[in-house]
Amino acid sequence: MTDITSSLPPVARAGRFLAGEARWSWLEIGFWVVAFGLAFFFRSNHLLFAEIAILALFAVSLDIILGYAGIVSLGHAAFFGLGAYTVGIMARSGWGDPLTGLAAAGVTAGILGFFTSFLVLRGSDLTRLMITLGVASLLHETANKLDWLTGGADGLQGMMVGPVLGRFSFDLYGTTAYVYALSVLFVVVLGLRILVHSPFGHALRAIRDNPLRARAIGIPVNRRLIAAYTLAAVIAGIAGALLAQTSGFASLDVLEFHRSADVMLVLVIGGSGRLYGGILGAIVFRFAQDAISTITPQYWQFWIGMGLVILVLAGRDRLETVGRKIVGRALPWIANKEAAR
Amino acid sequence: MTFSKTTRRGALTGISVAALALITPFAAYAEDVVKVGLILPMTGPSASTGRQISQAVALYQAMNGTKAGGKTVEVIVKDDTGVADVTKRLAQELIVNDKVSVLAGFGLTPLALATAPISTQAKVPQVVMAAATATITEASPYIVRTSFTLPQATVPAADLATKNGWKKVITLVSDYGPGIDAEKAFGAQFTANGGTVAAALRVPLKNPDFAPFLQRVADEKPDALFVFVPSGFGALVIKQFVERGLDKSGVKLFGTGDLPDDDQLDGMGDVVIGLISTHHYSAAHPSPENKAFVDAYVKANPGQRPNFMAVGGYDGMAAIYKALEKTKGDADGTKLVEAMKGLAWVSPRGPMSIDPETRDVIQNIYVRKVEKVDGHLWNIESEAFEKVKDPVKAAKMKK
Amino acid sequence: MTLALETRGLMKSFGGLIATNDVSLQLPKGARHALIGPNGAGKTTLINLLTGVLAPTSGEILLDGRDIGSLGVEQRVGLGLTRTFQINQLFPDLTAIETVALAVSERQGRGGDWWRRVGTKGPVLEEVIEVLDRFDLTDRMTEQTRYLPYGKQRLLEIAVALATKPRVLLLDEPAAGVPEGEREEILNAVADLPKDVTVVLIEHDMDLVFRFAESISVLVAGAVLTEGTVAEIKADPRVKAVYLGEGEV
Amino acid sequence: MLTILFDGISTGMLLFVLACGLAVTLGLMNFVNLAHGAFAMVGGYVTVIAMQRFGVPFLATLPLAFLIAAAIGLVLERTLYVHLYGRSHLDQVMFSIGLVFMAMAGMDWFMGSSPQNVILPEALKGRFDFAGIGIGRYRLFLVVICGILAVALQLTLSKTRFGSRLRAAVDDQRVARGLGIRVQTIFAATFAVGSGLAGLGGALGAEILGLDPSFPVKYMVFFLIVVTVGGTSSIVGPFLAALMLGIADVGSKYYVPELGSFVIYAVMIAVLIVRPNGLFARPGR
Repeated sequence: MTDITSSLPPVARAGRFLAGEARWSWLEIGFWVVAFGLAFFFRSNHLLFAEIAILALFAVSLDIILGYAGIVSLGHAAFFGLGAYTVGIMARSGWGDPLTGLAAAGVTAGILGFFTSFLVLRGSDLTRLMITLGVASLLHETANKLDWLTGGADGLQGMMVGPVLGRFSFDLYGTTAYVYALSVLFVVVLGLRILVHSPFGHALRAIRDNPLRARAIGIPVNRRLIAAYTLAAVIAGIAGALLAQTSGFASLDVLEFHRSADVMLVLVIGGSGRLYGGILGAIVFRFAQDAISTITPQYWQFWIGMGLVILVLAGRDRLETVGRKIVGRALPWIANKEAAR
Repeated sequence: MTFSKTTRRGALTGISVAALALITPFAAYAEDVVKVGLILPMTGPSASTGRQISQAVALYQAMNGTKAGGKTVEVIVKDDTGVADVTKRLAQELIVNDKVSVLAGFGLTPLALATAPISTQAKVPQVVMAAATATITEASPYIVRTSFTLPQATVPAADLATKNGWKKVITLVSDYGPGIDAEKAFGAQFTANGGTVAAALRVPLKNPDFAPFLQRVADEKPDALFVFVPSGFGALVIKQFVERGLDKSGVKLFGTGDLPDDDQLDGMGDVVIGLISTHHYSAAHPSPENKAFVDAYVKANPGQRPNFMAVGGYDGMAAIYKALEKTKGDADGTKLVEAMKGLAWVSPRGPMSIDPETRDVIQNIYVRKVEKVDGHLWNIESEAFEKVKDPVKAAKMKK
Repeated sequence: MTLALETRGLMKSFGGLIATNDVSLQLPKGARHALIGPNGAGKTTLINLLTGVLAPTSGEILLDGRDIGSLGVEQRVGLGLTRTFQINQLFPDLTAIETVALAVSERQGRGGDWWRRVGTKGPVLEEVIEVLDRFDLTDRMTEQTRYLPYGKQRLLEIAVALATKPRVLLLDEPAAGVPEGEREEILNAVADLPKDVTVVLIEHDMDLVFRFAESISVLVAGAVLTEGTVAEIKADPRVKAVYLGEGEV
Repeated sequence: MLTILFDGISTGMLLFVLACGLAVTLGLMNFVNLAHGAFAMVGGYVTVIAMQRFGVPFLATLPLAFLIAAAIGLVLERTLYVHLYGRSHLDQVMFSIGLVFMAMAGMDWFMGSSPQNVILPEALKGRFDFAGIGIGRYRLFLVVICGILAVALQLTLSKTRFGSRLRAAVDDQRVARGLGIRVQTIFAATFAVGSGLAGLGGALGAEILGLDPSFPVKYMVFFLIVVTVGGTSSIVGPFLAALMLGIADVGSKYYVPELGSFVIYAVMIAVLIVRPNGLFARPGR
């Protein structure tokens, strides 16, 4: 392999390299095949799967600003919640079509994202944490106060969500919810796969690594950050809308602090700045939570917390190396396939 | 029973279940078991609600056995952490995977409301053991409530205030659904009785420093202060009330039973002695049923005392058991709900029944006063407003 | 002929402390100018003023006769004023191709494209390779920057700056910290920079200065002590005093 | 009016004692420790347990709350935190959130989830009037204790050898080591004192803020507001910020109760937009 490419002119080699970075790996294809395949199996778990897909989408949206652009946020639930309330209020007023609802949720969350992005351009990590947290808290308080619109603390009642594409209505097993949420996740990931390998995506990584230097080679840092923050808000809004549509309900909870903290946990568990980190994290987090809370419903938080502490202390890289070794031994062919890439 | 519920998923499930029924003795076992899915906040801010109810449910089964109507009642506990969409997912999973015949629990109003469409869709009774917003039972024809409604406890409080000759009252509530419910119910009744609500103060739920609000009260000098705060904050309010010298300046403090919550009453200190409240349950209710209940509860959970949450859970189980007896073990959801309508029995809280029209609880509301008995603090009941229906729905009925 | 870079009475004070005091520089196109001075002389502040990181208290900065004093960092880069950093300021996760492509895409106006892969539109890769080739970085261009040897990173530092097609290039101690063996390569790279680019070398190392620069400004305590050709500066007793006083040449 | 001001000041003082440890770890040691509230919670529970189970009088539990929280802080610093200096803020945030989860679930398991009450001695109950201002005895007690602590802290940091060494260690660890300062020891001691103060704050605040296992999360935002708004470069900034926060909070609740928590968050965002490094930050840092 090396022989063939090294004989190529450098420009072609560079082109191949960049194309190679963006190529689908077998693992990736396998993941989506399995994920969609699950729609036909384990029907009793489809609700959980749907929830994981939504959480994954939410985490992926956070990854754009945290993993790619390097903005730490403890208030990402603001966009999630706004999206949820947008479709919720639309559905209550009689507009129950899911897809147009998603679009509207994306737009409203995006508008909020655009305007609040100016607040996070400056300042240290801590300042950003507090400002994002403050924005989310203000929104939470607003939703609480506007009880004629949002139902206040009782939650939004009477959402009538129509069938997806006019054909697939949401069932008790959650199969429609799962396939619907997974499809949206898939489409978003498709888009983001292109984005992260685009000049814009590279510019974000550059800004995350070193904003000073990024400016010094001519990247308009603020413009890129505003775009990234807005995009992340749009996707988070869509995730929130999905939750409201699949559960037929929206309450103040969608804006709570713990949503923002959880999604950050998810992303950190899965690994930020790698597109599939959010998805992996959502799977691990939810299954771990489900498993632990079945064993000890009251104290599952303790073990999640301990897992986090260990994860941070040991460092994800080290844990991954160990994990990969285990996987590599158990399934050598995966390792072979990876090596062949 | 499994068949009727999964009609939509049609033949395949039907065949497989039938096949199972033929081959395995397991299916016969399943026929004899009625599963109850108990969804509670076991972690998070409302964890104490979950603890009280789950313990009371376990206690009911320990005291009354696991058989009802010839069936074994099996309880599956799930933690929803107080998050509505989790409650809803758990409810769906319990119905679909565990094939539960009854959903129960629901620590907070949004949790009960989020699940309502599911129980309607699946035709599974939803026994609300805690959440207290009046409108909950209207959200689904399958909802039955064994706790109380806030207006139910609040309206008597307003009547009590009028009876005591208090003319000017300030209300102080936590700024969330139930608090606002209480504020409105109290204000409406008290104004109708001819009293004046001088100010309606709302305290943010997250930052419960009551000092500035109590200062407002001190400056307004009302005859009395009506307080509703979530269980747990009661002690803080009372202490700051006393610290500010409001008791000495002649302002009477009263509220619903959430304020002197039995769960924490004994740790609140002597400042609460004399506090007046109206509620449907006191752990000091003088009846043999209650004595048995409290003794067994304390024995099973040393150092704790059952509160109104616990009795809601206990009576929720009672409703389920009695309904199963009535249907002779038929766990069909619609039949169970029908059976629950009009049920009446003597609970540890006193006589209670399920309103056949609204599926809400009808019960006595007692006027109580905190007193020290044998070195412990108790809510001692003095008089009762008998057979109180939920005033909100009762008003709607009249129209 | 207009000057490539000019400053007029540039001042910067922090509170009461004057960091840059009335600095007026005039650099013609294609100049090879060095800016020297002891530690604390205000070299870093001056670069920050020139590149737009700091706003001057008073004074003007002109690039090709145009006042750029109110423009942001990236706008100045767009007009052709680029710098390198004394301590490597690169993107550890990006490869050399990706790093240089950033600058090239941005300059070609495709930096905001999110809907296509880097280098699939326009002559981006051609330019990237041209720059990398100039600095002999093509054989390791697909490795992440963090894995490159220090000397190569220094070269990439200059390469990415050159990829912005600067008219004026500020080199901040380009050879700082480079091990002896890799040093020559960097000096050569600096010497071979395109002739039409005006280069300002901010340097401590007199060897490099004397080898490379045609003219020199000496900065002391925020102000220009003296200016002149290499020979003039070498002979200036005041310069010697300043440097001897610091104990390092 | 003045009573409200006084209440605001006492709340602010309490917030300061709770948050000043965080100001030190965050400002001086540059460590984002969201688990700070957990130490406060420990202090609160120490007081409750000592009083309820062992009959220790309230005042005597205060030093105990300080010492135990400080000891736990010291142990955790030596074993866990020390590995995270210099790691990214994100890592620190995640790590400390993990600790918070453990502390909350652990305390729930240990003490149950219901709120705990502190019963004050008679001498601290009630209130008296002074020049027309109604002054709660306990609040006055808070003001005095917290005031003394604030002054002592400021003096320690600015006047003692320990203070100058800490500042040196923070400014440049390498240089400080070169000067023979034992940076590790200084950091450990500072961390322990910060945790201890949080513990003391938790014990003092149980009466006013309440105490249950969710304490660390409930008040974390407030501590962070104090520190971010106050700026992290000195002790004076957080002190003034805590006072402002206390007065603004109490005042807005008295005069415009319908606004709820709006005021606090809005003020915080406004301050941070105008001064991203806090109101009283040293410029140029």
